[in-house]
Amino acid sequence: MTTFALLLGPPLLAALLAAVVRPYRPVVGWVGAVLSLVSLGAAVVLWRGVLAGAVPTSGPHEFLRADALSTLLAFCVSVVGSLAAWLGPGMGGEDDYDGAQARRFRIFGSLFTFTMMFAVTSNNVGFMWIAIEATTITSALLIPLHVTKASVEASWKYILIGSIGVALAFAGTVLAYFDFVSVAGRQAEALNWTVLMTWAPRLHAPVTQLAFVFILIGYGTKAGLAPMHTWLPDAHSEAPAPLSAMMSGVLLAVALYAVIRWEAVVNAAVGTEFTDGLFIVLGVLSIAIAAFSLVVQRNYKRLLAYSSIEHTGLMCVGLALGPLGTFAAMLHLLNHTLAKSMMFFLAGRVLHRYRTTEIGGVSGLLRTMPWTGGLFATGVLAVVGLPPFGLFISEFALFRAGFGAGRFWLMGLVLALLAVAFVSIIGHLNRMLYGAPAAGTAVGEGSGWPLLPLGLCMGALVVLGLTLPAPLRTLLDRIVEIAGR
Amino acid sequence: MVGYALEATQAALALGLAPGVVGLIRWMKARLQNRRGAPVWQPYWELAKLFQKEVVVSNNASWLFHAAPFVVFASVVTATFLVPVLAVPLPFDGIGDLLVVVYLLLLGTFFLSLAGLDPGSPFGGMGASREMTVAALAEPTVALAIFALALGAGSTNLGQIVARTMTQPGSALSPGHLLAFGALFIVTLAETGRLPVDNPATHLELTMIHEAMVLEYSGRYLALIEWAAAIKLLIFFSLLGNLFIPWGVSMALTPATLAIAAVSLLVKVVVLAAAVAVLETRIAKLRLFRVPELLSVSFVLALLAVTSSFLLR
Amino acid sequence: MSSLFPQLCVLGSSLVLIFGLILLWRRSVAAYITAFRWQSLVLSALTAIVAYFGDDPELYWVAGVLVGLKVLVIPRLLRRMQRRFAPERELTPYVNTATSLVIAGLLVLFAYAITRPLVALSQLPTRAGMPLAMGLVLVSLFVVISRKKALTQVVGFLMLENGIALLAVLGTYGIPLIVELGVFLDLLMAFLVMQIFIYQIHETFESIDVEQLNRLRH
Amino acid sequence: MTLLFLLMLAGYAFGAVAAVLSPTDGVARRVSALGAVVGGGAGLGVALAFFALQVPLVVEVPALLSVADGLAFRLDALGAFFLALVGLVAVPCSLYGAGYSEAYDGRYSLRFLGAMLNLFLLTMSLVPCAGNVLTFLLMWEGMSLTSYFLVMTDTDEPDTIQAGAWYLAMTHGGLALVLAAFLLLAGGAATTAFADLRTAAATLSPATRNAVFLLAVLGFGSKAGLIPLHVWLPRAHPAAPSHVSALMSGVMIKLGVYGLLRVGLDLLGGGPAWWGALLIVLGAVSAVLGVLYALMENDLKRLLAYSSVENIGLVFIGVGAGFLFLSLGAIPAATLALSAGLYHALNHAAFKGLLFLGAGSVLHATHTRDMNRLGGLIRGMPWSALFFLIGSLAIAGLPPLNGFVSEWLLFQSLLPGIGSSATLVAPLMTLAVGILALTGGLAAAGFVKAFGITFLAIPRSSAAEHAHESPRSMRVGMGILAVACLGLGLAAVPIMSALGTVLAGHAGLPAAAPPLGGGLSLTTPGTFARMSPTLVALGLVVVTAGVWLGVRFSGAARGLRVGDTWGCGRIAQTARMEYTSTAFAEPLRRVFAELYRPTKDLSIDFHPDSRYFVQSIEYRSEIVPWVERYLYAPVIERVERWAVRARAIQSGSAHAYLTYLVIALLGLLTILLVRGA
Repeated sequence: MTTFALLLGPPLLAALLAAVVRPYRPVVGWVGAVLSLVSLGAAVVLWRGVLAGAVPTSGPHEFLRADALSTLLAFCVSVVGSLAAWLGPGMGGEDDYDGAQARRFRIFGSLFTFTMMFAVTSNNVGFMWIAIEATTITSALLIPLHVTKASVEASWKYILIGSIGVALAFAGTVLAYFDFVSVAGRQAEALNWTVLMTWAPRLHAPVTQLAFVFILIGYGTKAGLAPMHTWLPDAHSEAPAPLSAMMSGVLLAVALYAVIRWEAVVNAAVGTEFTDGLFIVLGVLSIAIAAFSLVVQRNYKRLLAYSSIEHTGLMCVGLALGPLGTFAAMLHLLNHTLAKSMMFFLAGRVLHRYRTTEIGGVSGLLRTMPWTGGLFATGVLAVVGLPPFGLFISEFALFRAGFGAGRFWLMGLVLALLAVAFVSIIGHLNRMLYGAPAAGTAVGEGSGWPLLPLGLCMGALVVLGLTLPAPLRTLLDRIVEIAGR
Repeated sequence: MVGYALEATQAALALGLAPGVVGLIRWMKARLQNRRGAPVWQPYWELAKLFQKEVVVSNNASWLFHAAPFVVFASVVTATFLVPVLAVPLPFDGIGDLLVVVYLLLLGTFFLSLAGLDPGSPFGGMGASREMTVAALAEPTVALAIFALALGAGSTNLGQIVARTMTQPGSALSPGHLLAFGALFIVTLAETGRLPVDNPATHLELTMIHEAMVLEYSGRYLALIEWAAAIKLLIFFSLLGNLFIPWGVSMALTPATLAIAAVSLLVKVVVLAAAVAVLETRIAKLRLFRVPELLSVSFVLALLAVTSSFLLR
Repeated sequence: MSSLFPQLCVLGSSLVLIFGLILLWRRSVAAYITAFRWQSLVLSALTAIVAYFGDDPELYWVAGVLVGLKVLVIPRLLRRMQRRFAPERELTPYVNTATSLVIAGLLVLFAYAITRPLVALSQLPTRAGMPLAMGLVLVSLFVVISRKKALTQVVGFLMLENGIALLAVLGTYGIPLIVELGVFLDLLMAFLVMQIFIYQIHETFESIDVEQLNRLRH
Repeated sequence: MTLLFLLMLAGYAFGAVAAVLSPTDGVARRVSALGAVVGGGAGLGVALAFFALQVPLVVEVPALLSVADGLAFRLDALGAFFLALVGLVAVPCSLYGAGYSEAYDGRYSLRFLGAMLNLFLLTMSLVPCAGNVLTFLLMWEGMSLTSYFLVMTDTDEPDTIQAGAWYLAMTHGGLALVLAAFLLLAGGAATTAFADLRTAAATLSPATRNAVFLLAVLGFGSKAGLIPLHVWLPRAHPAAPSHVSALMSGVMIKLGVYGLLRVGLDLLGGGPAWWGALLIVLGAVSAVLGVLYALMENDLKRLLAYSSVENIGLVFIGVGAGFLFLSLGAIPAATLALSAGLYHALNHAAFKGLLFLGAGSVLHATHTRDMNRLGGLIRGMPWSALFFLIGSLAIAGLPPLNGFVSEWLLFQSLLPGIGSSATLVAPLMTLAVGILALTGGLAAAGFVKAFGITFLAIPRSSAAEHAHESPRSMRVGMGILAVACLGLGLAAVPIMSALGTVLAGHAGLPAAAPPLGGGLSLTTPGTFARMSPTLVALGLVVVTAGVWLGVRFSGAARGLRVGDTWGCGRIAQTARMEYTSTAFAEPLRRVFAELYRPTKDLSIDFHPDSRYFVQSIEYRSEIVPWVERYLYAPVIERVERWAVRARAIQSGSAHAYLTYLVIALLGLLTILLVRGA
């Protein structure tokens, strides 16, 4: 109970505090930042619990529950939440936001973290849905922190497409519930995932499949799977950096989490073949569309956004590749969270300096901001899956799973698409890093301390690229079991 | 010991005979053209005279210009040790085979071309460029012709090839042999700067190759280069003569057989020289950019030679 | 008695669907709002009927909230927006009325096809309405993609929610109340945020024609 | 030996760390060179110790890379050979780099450069040591990545950025293929350790084996620079700092050969005859096209880069012949061919390293790589000229240097094939012999041009006129490699015997290979041919000395006068009258015009009053390699076309987006319906 309180409480508290204190004062930001660390600590405690074999639950009807999968996601959410709290606007340093904007960010940003955290710890799939819908609402409010035509447009598209998509997931949830009620009768805990899982083998295949299609399309929209990904490049590129980092880093993962929860149920009901097929179709489509969209991309934030679509697609394909594939996909999820949130923060720094998101407008990055540029370059190399970074390892594991499963052509296709993405991203990166900076661009790092946490992310990626710590391995192994593999 | 003596004799013979061969061809050409012509030993006088003259060197030239004549000369002389001029098996046979001979000659060409570039004269550059072009294009023919021979003999070592043809006289008239001979003959013309590839009698045409390259040389350097060119011609003649028609080459180191070998060598050289002389009077020089066509003819011949060698095996 | 309940269900569901179809052939946004209000009213009535016949008192609460939220609050807010952006009419939809209606018909047929396993599985007297609910879901989606005005799209989205709620009521006599309340809260929030954005769109673009929102591409 | 191995790691690691931490650029330059020399020397030591002791080196760290069988190094003879190759070139190049990179002081970060150089050498040394797939890939990609950063040193040149992009694209494509090859191979294996893959490979279906082989050829071929996968090479190698070019061209591309041998020969254990034939064809095409494009280059380093394509082609001819003979059961011939290929790889490392260092000295002194602006450097920089000449002689395959010996061996290794009775083998080998000879001849022409135009005659620019000799560290670096060029040729007999053991035991090759020579002579199987590189060299030296002494003391005139070059009566000889690099290659360009298809652009400006007076004539000619025009350009174009189509998806219309969503939903539902029915 305490762990859950410490996990979910801090962001809620931070939001309340920001709402209460008017006008905004930087101390609110600092308190929120410190609180975010509490959340992170709680996530670590949860993790230790999982290693010990515990699955803590809390509340009436086991309302909250944290198994290995929840723990991984809670950890990711709290890491990115902390990053956003520490590096977000309103800490008193110079940034592009005034007090009102900082206040808005602190309120809705913390609520956003809270909703995501709630989504991954809720045992009730109904509340999971509610939380995910709430993530759309809270994050959509933050996109036009600076009201511009572009940001308003992006947020409108986001909320419209996001809400409609997630509504479909609700339809799917209703259908699944219908299925459940027809088998087990009406029960108070019927929407609990644990209860669903116990009854899953007796569910009716046609209805379960129908429900899963709705759920996959619905949560897939939030996860950025093609062809429902269209809101993503707009929203991620127009959002302020901390929000982009949260959305790209964990929101996609949280949506994928919801899919995996349901996948477990469906796999138990109708076997894995059905979900495999769907995952492969949507995954490959996502990778393909992202890869080709990267080729002619002119905006570096959109570039990163498309890269997120590509990686989500990759995780999706991984989920279809048996136990090792699921293992790889989850490892990839963690790696991608670290890498992509770091990248969006760095992109924010670049934007702050160059005042443009056009790739053509940025040159000589390594000279104007050697550390940011260096970290940006390293981050891109990590994102495209080069060693010694974590994504290389998880991609390797994923491909090994694919080849091991005998899906040669699929893996060949994915490899080719990844190569296209790689070439495009690197080509664009080259143009940004080198060359002469535009006249009038200030040279030298701004305040350097925000690079410290980002450097830590990088360090973690390198560690994950070289080794797989035993706690993580155990956690991932548990997740594989949970996903019904 | 006798073997080593023979090697020395052979090299000395090649050195001594070479200018004569050049003189012989010139003389025969003159006779064929109804001129009296200079005597056969005229080249010897020329060499002697050149050795007595001072060297004039371009102020742009580097040490390479001075070194090149020695390297060129040494490379052909080294080659004479490996070529069976009089007898087989030679003690140095195991040191190098036909390929080594070819590459030694290429070494000379390489340095001569560099020396042509060294003084910065446009003629030198022109000659070097063309010489290397011809040499490069002749190379595949040489290699394939060698392999056509080697296939029959079961070795690329010269002594082995000669011995094999001697023991199986029929093979000398096999199509492979004949075609290879034709190919190598064309290459001989190209590599030694004879018509129709190059005209050794002029250095005023813009189409010249060898002469353009050595235009800056004089005195003893020129003597070494001219002499080396003559030896190269002789090496090709003895290759043509002794590899394809090996009769007369001494298989035992007795004075009698060696004498026969010397005579037969002389006969072969005279015949080949006559063939070159006749050819040079009968045909005109090819345009430079048609030389590759000639060389590709030789390449096809060599290719056919190899093909028929392994088809008829 | 026992045959009354299923018949009421089918009638109610049909009415709900028909109010949805109004969006396809009327052009004025005001009419859409009215249609939505009536649709919600029928829906809450139907919920109450199911509560009565199915003997599920929780559903009365749901029906009450439905009335409060979807019959009173949201239509009023919608109406206010509609007045503010007065002459907004759906003049040139992407698909003309006749075609739209044909497509809607096909979608309802499709809904019948995909809900066959549901109907076959269910033992409830309400099951015959489920295809209609699914039909409403699909038709609402079609409204959202074929109509240009932001307000129309919002109404379409609300009707989509109605369709799902209808599905829940007919299929399982509603989902657990606490979840249902959460969903309503979410719905209200989503609606409010959309409203904020519509005002923002109007401010920044001086129109709420969604057509103009195409600066972000590629 | 393990100690030496750790010393190698420590040396490189020290170099990398110390370079980053050093206070000034000058210190960074020196400590990084120190680390690299120690590391390289220790690496060479490990390899030599291996050959001396014949004990396999095993270093495993299961805690790292635990996701796939841990970090594992297992050195066998094949790996040791390539490790030796790395060390051999690393030491002189690092020494050279200490002086060479002085030019970068203050312009680029030498700390970064030094660190990357050491990491590059480290990963490159570890590639042949890797004992399982992930370790291999990690090192392989580390090598690519660090070399990419090294290429991206001189980023003020616009070409560099493009070169880097090409390089990374090609190398990554290669990695994808290699990854696919390994994982396909690992399909039936318990772990991804090479030992397990070897056992599992035997159980694979022929189709899978073929697929693995093809993937490996393409993947490793792209690193090796085989045509048509070579496109990055002439771009990236010239762009890199010269000592890095030397390492890339001398060593890195050889690891492509290593990879292919590891997969094709060691893991798969050889295959059908067409594998070998394919390699021979690829090798032959690379060799001849590589040298032809080299001939047309005016950029000294690009010329060298294309020549690397040629030489890697020669190596592949040897290796391919080895595969072919192996499939035909001709074991001695296979041993000869493979050893010849490896020997040529070793030799190429020495002379191409030397040549790139020489080119670096030229660049260092004159700041240009354009041969049409060079000339006469032999006076200003005699040592560099001498070293470059030695390299040129070696690469042209002229006696008595090492290139000659390995070319001779390659010729000899093809001969048994002409005698083979298998269909198509004989014609293939015949053509290969022809190509080998043509390549040799053209290479000689190319390096007459490279050396002659660059170092001889009158300087064509003031930069060339005022060129100065390189600092000592650079000269020492070049000197070591020049000595290596001589030594590797002279020591051919012991080296070839050692190469026999490198391959022994793999793929049906006997554990004890028959010696390829004894005493001073190399002898090919069945005493087909004999040759003694040592005695040829000795002969040449003795005869040259003899000739010189003869001329000196025979009473020939000794007079020597220096005068102007004869110029048909012109007064002064200027550089503008000289043959240029372009002019030198003109005859060959005409001969191979069909292949080059040069574009010509002639524009003549006439005098405004009369068209009989010409004011200026401008002539441009450009050769776009047809591989790029017909293979890469269409692919790039197609990808871009698809990209434009993919971009249309994101049209900006929210309606369109929602339509996709609905279509996706309806589509999946329809599939469900159809499947259910």
